[in-house]
Amino acid sequence: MLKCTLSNIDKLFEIVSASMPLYLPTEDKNGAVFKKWQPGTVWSNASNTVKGPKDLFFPQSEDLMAFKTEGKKIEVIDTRTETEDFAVFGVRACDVKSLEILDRVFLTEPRDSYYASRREHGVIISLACNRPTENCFCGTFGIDAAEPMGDVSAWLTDDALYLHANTERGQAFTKLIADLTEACDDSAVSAQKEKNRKVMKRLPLADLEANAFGGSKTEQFFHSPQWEKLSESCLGCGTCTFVCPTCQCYDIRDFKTNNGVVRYRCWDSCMYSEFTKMAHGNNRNSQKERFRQRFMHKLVYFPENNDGIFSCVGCGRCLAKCPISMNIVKVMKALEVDTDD
Amino acid sequence: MQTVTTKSLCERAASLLGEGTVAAVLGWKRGEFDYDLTPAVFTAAEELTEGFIYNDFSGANLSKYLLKKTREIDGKILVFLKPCDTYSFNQLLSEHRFDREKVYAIGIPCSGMADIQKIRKIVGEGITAIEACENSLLVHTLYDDEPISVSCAEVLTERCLNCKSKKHVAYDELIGDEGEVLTSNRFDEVEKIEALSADERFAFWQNELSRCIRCNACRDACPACTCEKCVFDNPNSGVQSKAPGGEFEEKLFHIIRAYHVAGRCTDCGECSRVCPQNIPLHLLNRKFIKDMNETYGEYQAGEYDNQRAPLVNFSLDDPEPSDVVKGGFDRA
Amino acid sequence: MTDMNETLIPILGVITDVRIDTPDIKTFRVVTPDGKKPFDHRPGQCAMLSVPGIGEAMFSITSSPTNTEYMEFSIKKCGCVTEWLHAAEEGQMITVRGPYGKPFPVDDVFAGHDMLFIAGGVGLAPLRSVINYCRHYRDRYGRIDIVYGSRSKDDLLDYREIIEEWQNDENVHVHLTIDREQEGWDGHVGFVPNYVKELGFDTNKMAVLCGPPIMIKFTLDGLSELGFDKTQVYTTLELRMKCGVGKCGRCNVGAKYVCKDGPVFRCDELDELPDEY
Amino acid sequence: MQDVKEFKPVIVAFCCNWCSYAGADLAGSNRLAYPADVKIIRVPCSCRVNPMFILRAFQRGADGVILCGCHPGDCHYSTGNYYTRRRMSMLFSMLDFLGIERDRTRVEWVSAAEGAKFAATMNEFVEKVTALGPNKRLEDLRCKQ
Amino acid sequence: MQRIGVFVCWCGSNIAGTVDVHAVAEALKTESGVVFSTDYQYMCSQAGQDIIKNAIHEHSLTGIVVCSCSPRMHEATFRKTAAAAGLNPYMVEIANIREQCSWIHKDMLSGTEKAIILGKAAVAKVNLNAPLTPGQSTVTKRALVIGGGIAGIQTALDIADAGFPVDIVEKKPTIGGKMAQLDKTFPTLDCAACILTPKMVDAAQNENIRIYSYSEVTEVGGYVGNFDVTIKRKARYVKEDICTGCGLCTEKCPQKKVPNEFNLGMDNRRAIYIPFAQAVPKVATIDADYCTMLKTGKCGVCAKVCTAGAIDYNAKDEFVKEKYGAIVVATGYNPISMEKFDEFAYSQSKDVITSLEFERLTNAAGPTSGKLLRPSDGEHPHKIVFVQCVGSRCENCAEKGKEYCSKICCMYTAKHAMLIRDKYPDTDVYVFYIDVRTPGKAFDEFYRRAVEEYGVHYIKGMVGKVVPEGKKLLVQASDLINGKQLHIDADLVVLAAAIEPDKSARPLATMLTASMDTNDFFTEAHPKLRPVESPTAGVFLSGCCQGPKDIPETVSQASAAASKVIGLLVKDHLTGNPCIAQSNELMCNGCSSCERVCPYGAITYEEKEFRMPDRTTKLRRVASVNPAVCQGCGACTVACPSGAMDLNGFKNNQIMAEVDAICKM
Repeated sequence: MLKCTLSNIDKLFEIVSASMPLYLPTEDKNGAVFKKWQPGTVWSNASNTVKGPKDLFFPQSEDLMAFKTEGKKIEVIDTRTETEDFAVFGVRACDVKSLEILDRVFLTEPRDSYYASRREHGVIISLACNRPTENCFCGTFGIDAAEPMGDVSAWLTDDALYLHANTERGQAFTKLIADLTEACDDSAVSAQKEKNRKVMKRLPLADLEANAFGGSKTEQFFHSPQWEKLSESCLGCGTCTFVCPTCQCYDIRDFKTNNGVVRYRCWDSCMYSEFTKMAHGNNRNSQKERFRQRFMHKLVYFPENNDGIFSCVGCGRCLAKCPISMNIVKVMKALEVDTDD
Repeated sequence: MQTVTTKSLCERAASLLGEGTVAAVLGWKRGEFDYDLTPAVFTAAEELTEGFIYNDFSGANLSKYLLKKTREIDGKILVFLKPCDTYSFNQLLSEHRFDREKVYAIGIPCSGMADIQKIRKIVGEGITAIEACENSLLVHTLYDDEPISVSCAEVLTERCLNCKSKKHVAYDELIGDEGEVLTSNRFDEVEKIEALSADERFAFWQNELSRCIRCNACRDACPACTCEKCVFDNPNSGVQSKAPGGEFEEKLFHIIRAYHVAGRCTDCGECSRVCPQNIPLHLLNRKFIKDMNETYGEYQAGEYDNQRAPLVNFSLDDPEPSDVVKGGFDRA
Repeated sequence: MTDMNETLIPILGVITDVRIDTPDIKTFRVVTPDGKKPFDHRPGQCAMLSVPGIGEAMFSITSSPTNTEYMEFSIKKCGCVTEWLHAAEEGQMITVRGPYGKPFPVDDVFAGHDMLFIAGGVGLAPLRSVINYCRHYRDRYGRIDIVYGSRSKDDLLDYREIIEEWQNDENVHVHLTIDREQEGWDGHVGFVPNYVKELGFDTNKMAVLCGPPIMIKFTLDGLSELGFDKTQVYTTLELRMKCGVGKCGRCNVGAKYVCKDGPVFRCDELDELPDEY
Repeated sequence: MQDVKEFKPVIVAFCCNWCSYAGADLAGSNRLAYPADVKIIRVPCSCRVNPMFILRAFQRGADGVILCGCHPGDCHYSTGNYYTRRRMSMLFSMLDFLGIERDRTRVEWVSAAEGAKFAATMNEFVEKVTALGPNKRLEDLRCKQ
Repeated sequence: MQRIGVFVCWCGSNIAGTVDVHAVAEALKTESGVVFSTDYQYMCSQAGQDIIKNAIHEHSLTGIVVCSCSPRMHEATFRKTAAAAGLNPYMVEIANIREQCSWIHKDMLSGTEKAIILGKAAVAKVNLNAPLTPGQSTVTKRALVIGGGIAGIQTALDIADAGFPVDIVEKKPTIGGKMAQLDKTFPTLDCAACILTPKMVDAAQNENIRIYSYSEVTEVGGYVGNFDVTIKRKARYVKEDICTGCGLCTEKCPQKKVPNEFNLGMDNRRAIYIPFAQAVPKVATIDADYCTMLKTGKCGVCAKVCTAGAIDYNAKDEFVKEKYGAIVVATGYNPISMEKFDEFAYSQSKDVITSLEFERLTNAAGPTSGKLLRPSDGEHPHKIVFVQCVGSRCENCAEKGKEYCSKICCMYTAKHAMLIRDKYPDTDVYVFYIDVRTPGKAFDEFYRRAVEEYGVHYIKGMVGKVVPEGKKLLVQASDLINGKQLHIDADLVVLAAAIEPDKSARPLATMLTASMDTNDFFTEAHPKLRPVESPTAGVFLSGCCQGPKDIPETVSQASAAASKVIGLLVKDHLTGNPCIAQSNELMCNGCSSCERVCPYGAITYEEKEFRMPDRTTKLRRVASVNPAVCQGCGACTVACPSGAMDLNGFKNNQIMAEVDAICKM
C-alpha cells in the first residue's frame, strides 16, 4: 500500500502527465467528465462521471481505414497508428468492471485491434467510492465499490490517497510516482472501506438482486407481458446506450472526404428504430422489441455467453439520464414481479 | 408544490374511465424515487391509484405520445396537459398529427417544475426522498441526518423560470384555476449571447455543441420533431449521420433541427430537459422565435389551431437578410 | 504498425467476370489484384464486400471451396451496394474481407448421407457452394436431390449450370419448379413447399434449406409432414449478418450471434431462439 | 501546404434560372470579369435552396455562399423569393448567433438585365470572403483528410 | 451507376481561347461514371451533335455532360440530340464554361481549372439524374369566362370565333357590365352603348357562347385543362327560355319603389325588371327582396299579364356542374364607397355625385333622359366642380382610400367637362387635380382640347371641403399653382371615385388558388412577360380584375387573354414540365407546410393506408402533387422538414452532389 498526501495530488498528476497523457474526472458544466490533465486542470471527486471511461478505449467515432479511388482502382490505406501509453485515473469500481465486459466482446476472436491496442496501452487507476449516489447499485452485480480493481486500486481518505498496484502495468505506474508516495499499512484503507461499505448498505437500491436473471432464462423473460408496459413511453433515443459503460453496439460507415473515403466506426444504439434494418428488412420493428433486446441482452443473453456475468455494472447512469426515467432497475423489478407469480 | 393533487386528478381520471368516456389515461407514473417519473398509459382505476402521480417532477410533455397512442388505443385517451403542453398539443393538431376526436384533454395548472440537477447542486448526491411543502421541497439524503429544505423557486427548471404562459390554449376540461399568458424574460439569455462578440459566441457554441453525443433525445422528445423519418436517419437524404464528427456534424444537426422546427416550436423546453449533456438547445429555438417575432411580428406556435407560421408566410415588405442580421443586434 | 491483424480491414478484390443470371441477379467473379482467390472458405461461409464510399454488405460465397482459383458471389439487386455492383464492369476493384460464419457441417454431419437441397429464388446462392462441394466430393455423399423453385423461368438462377452440369451428374436429381404457368416451360409448376411434399422424399437424409422466410416456414412444415426431424434440416441466416465479427450487436438473436454461431443453423437450434430472426 | 500560396476562397453561388443565372450569363456576354473562385449552381428558383445546401457547402470547404434570385416581385413563380428572403434571414441570423462570420453568406437580387450588378456583387463578395480568410468555423475536419 | 459521356465544346475560340478544352476533357475522364470524354470545335453544330449521338450508341451512354455555353442557350438543343439518339433528354446536363467561365476569365490556368470543376459538378449531377417523362393531361375544350362586362364579352367572342365553346358567368341579370352604364367614351366620344350593345348581341347569338346570367361560380376544382366548376344559377322566377322580353310585366308590377341600381339609385324600377332596354338576355327578373308575391304570397300581377307564361314563383337556385379547360377572370371593378369621404358631403347632399352617377345623368337612357339636371331639385347646374383622385393615390389613408392611381379618372373627367361645355356653354366647369395623367393614344390632345377649346378650368390643388349651404355647395379648395385658397359656390360636385376590384374577386381567387395582391387585384404570372396569365396554370386575367384599365386597354387584354386560352384549348394534350415536385408518401408527415407555400395550389392531401414494417396498417395524411399544376419552383421542398418533397431534375442529392464537387479542392 502506498500513500500520497492529498496536498501532493496535483504534483502526482503532473508527474504522470510528463510521461504519458493522463485522463481524469474534471468538473464540466455538465458534471464530471474524463478529460486529459493539463496544468491547471482540477480533478473532480464526483461520485460518478456523466459518461464512463468507455470513450477512451472505444471512442464514439473512430476512423478504421481510408480508401483512395481512381477510375476502377482502389487503394486501401491502413490509418492505424501506434497508440501511446496513457493513464486513466479515478475510475470507479463499476467502470473498471465495465471494461472487463467490453474486453469480453472486443478481445475475443476475432480480436478488435483498435480496442485492443488502447487496452494494452492504458493503465487504469481505480478509485473507491466514498459517497455513492442513490442511483448506484453495483452491489447487485457483485461489485464492491469499496474494493475497486484495475491496474492500480486507489482509496481516498480525508487527507490522503492510497494506492495499490494490482498488475505489472500498475507497478510501473506506482514506480513513476514513487517520489510522491510512501509505503504504509492497510489500516487507513481498511477503515475507509468499512465506512464505505456501511454507506453501501444504506443505498436505496442495495436490496436489488439479479439472481432471477442470467443465462438460459430466455424462455422465462422473453414473452413477459411486462415489456409492453415498460417500453410504452420509451422515446427510442440512444441516451441509455450512449451513457452506458458496457453498451458497445456500433456501426461501420463510410465518409466521403474531399480526397477519398474514410471508413469509420461509431456508436450505434439497439434502441434506434433502424438498428437491425439490414439486407432482409428489420427483425425488430417495434420499440418494444428493441427495448426488450437491450435488457434481455444485459440480463440474459450476455450472461449466457459469458460465464454468468451480467452486462450491467449498476453505475446508475441510465437512471440519471433517461429522458423518461425508464431504466434497468425498473425493468428488473417489474420482471421479477412477473417471475414471482 | 402543485396546486392540484394527484388524488383529485386520479379520481377524475378514474371516473372518466369508469363511465367509459375514455379508454385510457396518459399521465405520469411514479418511479423508484420521488423525482423519476415515467410517462405511462393507465387503463384501470387500480393502476391509477397505484402509479399515477402529478408532482413537481411531472415535467415530461405528454402531447407527443398522442401520435402513437391515438393509433394504438381504441377509444378516447385522456391526456393531462400542463399549460405549456397545450401549445404543443395545438401545434400537433394543426399539423394533422393526431385525431382530435380521439383525445380528451384535461388542462391542469402548473406552478413550475423542479430541476433535480439544481437540487443536487444544492444538497449533493444521494437523494433518497423529496417531500413537497407549500413553497419548498424537503430533501432527504443518504449523507444528511436532517432533510434539507430548498425553496421551490430556487430549483425551478430553466424553462419554468421563463414560463411563457400559465394559460391553457386547448382542453376539453380544466381542473384547477386557469392562469394567464405571462410576459416572460425568455429571450434574456439569447440576448446575452447576442451581446457577445462573434468569437465569444463561436466559443460558447463550440463548447456546448461539442458535448453532443447524438443520442437524439432532443429530437425524439421534441413534440415538433414528428417526422415519419428524420432526414438525419434517412440514408437517401445525403445528411444521414449517427455520430458527431469533424466538429461539423453536431452543428449541422442542431442548426437544421432548430430550423426545421422554427415556427413550429412552441418553446416547451423538452429538448434541453432531456439532453444528457445539458446543452442549452432551447436557446437555438428561442433565437429563431425571437428573430421571427422581431422581424415578422409576434407569433406563438400552438397558440391557435391552424395558424400560418412565419416561415411558410411572407409579406411584400419583409426586410432583406442583410438587414435582419445587421438590424437586430448590430454590435459593429 | 506491429503485427496487429485486423479483420475489419479488407483486402482488394477485382471483379473479373460478371454474369447475368436473372433480371435482378448477377454473379460476380472476384480475385485478388494478383489473380488469386482472396482467401479459403468453407461451404456456407460469407464474405464482406464493400465499395468505398458506398458501404459494406455481406454475401454468401456462392462458389465452392473446391474452386481454388476465384470466388463467386450471386447478388440480387436490393440496396445501395448491390445496385452499385450491378452497374460495375469487369476490372472494377472492390474490397473483400472474411470468411465469416460457421460453415455447413459438410465433412462430419453431412458426410455419408443422402442430401436434399431445397432453395427458392436467390436462396440458391448460399447453397450453390455446398451443392458443388458435395458434387466435387461425390463419393462422400449418397444421392443428391435438389429442389429449386422461383417465380418464373427467367428467375431460375444460373439455369445453365443446373441444366448443363447438375442434371448430368450421376445420382444428382434436380427438381425445378416455377410459381406460375409460363409459356415455354414444360416443367413443374407450383410452390416449393408443395412440390417437396409431392416429391415425397424418404427421411433418411440431411436437408439444407434456403429461401424467403415464408418458403422456409412452409417447407419446414412440409418436411416434418414427410417425417423429417428438425435436427436433419439446416438453413442459413446470412442476411442477418452485418459486421461479420459478431460485435456490432445487430446479429444478436437470443443468446446467439448469427455472425459467430451461424449463419448456418440446424432448424431445431432456431426453435430455441426467440422469434426475432 | 496551401497557405504558402495566396488564399483563394471557394465560393458557391446559387442562382435562380430565370433572373440571376441569366444575369450571370449577361455578365459573361459583356465580358465583365469576376474571380474564378465563384462557381454557380443553377436552381429553378432561389426558394429551391435548402439551408442544408448552404451548410453542406461550408462543410465541404466553401468559404462563402451567395444566393441570387429575382428581385422581390419579379419571381418567375411569383412568390418564391419572398420565402427565400425569410428563410435566409433566419438562417443567416442563426449562423451569426453561432459566431459564424456574417460576411460568408449573402443574398442578392439580380435580374436578367443586371449583368453588371452580378459581376460587381461577385467581386465585392469575393473580396470580403478573401479578407475573412479560410472558413474554419463551419468546416468539417474530416473532409480535409 | 451511370455511363456518362462528356463533350467539351471549343465554341471556336470563345471557349478554347481561355480554357484548355483538351485538359478539361482529359480531367473529366477519371470522374466517377465517365466512360467517354472528348472535345470538339462546335458541339451545337450538326457535326458536333453527331459526335454526341454516335458516342451515345457506341458507349451505351446513360447520361451526357456538355461543357459549352449557357444552358439557356443550347440545353434544349442537346436534349433534342440526346432524344434523337434514344437517350432520355433529361439525362443531359450542361456545364456553362462560356458565359460563366471563358468569357469572364482572362487567364488560361484559372479558366481551365474552373471549367474542370464546373464539369465535375455537372458529372456529379448526371450521376444522380433519372430519366424524366413529362406528364400528359387532356384538355377539355371549353372555356369559362367569369364576368360579362366588356372584358368578358370580348374574351368570349374571340374564343368563340376561334371555334371553341365558351361560357360567360355573369352575376347580374344582364351582361354588359360597367360599360353599359357609360354615356360616351374617351377620347373619341363615341357612344358606349353604340359600340357595346352590338357585341352583347353577338355574344348572345354566337353558337359557341352560352351565357349564364344572374349566376355565380361557387366551386372550382381540378387544374389546367380540367377544371370542374359549379355554377349557381340564381332563381330569377322568370323562365328564361319562355320570356320574350316584352316588358309588359315590368310596366304592370305594382311594386314601384325599388331603387334602380342601373341608374345607381337615382330613380326607381319595379320588382320585376329588365335592367335596361338592350339587356342580354332580354329577360325579366323578379327581385325577390321586393316582390310582394314572393314575400307575402299575395299579388301575382306579373303572372297574370305574362301571356307567355314565363313567370315561375317556385323557382329555386340551380347548380350546374361543368368542365372547362381554361378559366378567364373578368370580374371588373366598382367605384369605392364615398361614405367615408365626409369632407365632400357625399352623404349629405344629393348634388354631390360620383362620376359614374354623372354618366347616368348625361345618358339619354338615364334618369333624366340625358338632360343635365341636379338630382336634388332638377334644376340645371351652372357651376360644376369636379374633384379628382377621391380615394386614389391616397397615401396613409388605407382605411378609406387606395394607394394606387385609378388610371381612368383623368380622362373621363376631361370627357365630362368637355361634354358639359359642349352642350351647356353657360356652365362653368372646374376640375381640381393632383396631376393630370394622359398617357395614351390621343389622350393628351383630348385633355388639351378640354382646356383650350372648351375652357374647362383646371386647377392644380385638392378640394378641402364641400359644405352644402342652401341650394349651393360651398367648395373650399387650394390652388397650388397660384398659392391661394379658393371658394366656389357650386351647383354640382362630381367626385372621381377611386375604383377597386369587385368584391366577388377575393372569394373567387381562393377558389381558383390564384394569387392576389394586397389590393385584391389578381396577380399576373409575370408583370411584364405574362401579364394576362395568373400564376395558376389555366387561369387568365382580363380587364380590371388585374388592375385599373380603360376600355381600349381592357379590350386588348381581353383579346390577349382569349388568344392565350385558344393557345391552350387548341392542344389535345398538355405536356407538363417533368421537373416538378414529387412527394415521397412514405416520408410525408402530412403537416401542410408545403401546401402553404405552393403558389399554384398544386398540393393536396389525401388519407392513405400504409402498411407498416410491423405488418399493421396505418391511415396517414399525405401530400400529393398535381403534375399538371406544379411549375417546379421548389418552394415546397424546403418547407418540408422530412425531405419527403423533392424536385425532379433538381433533387436534393443532385444539388448537394454539385456542391460537393465544387467545394472539393
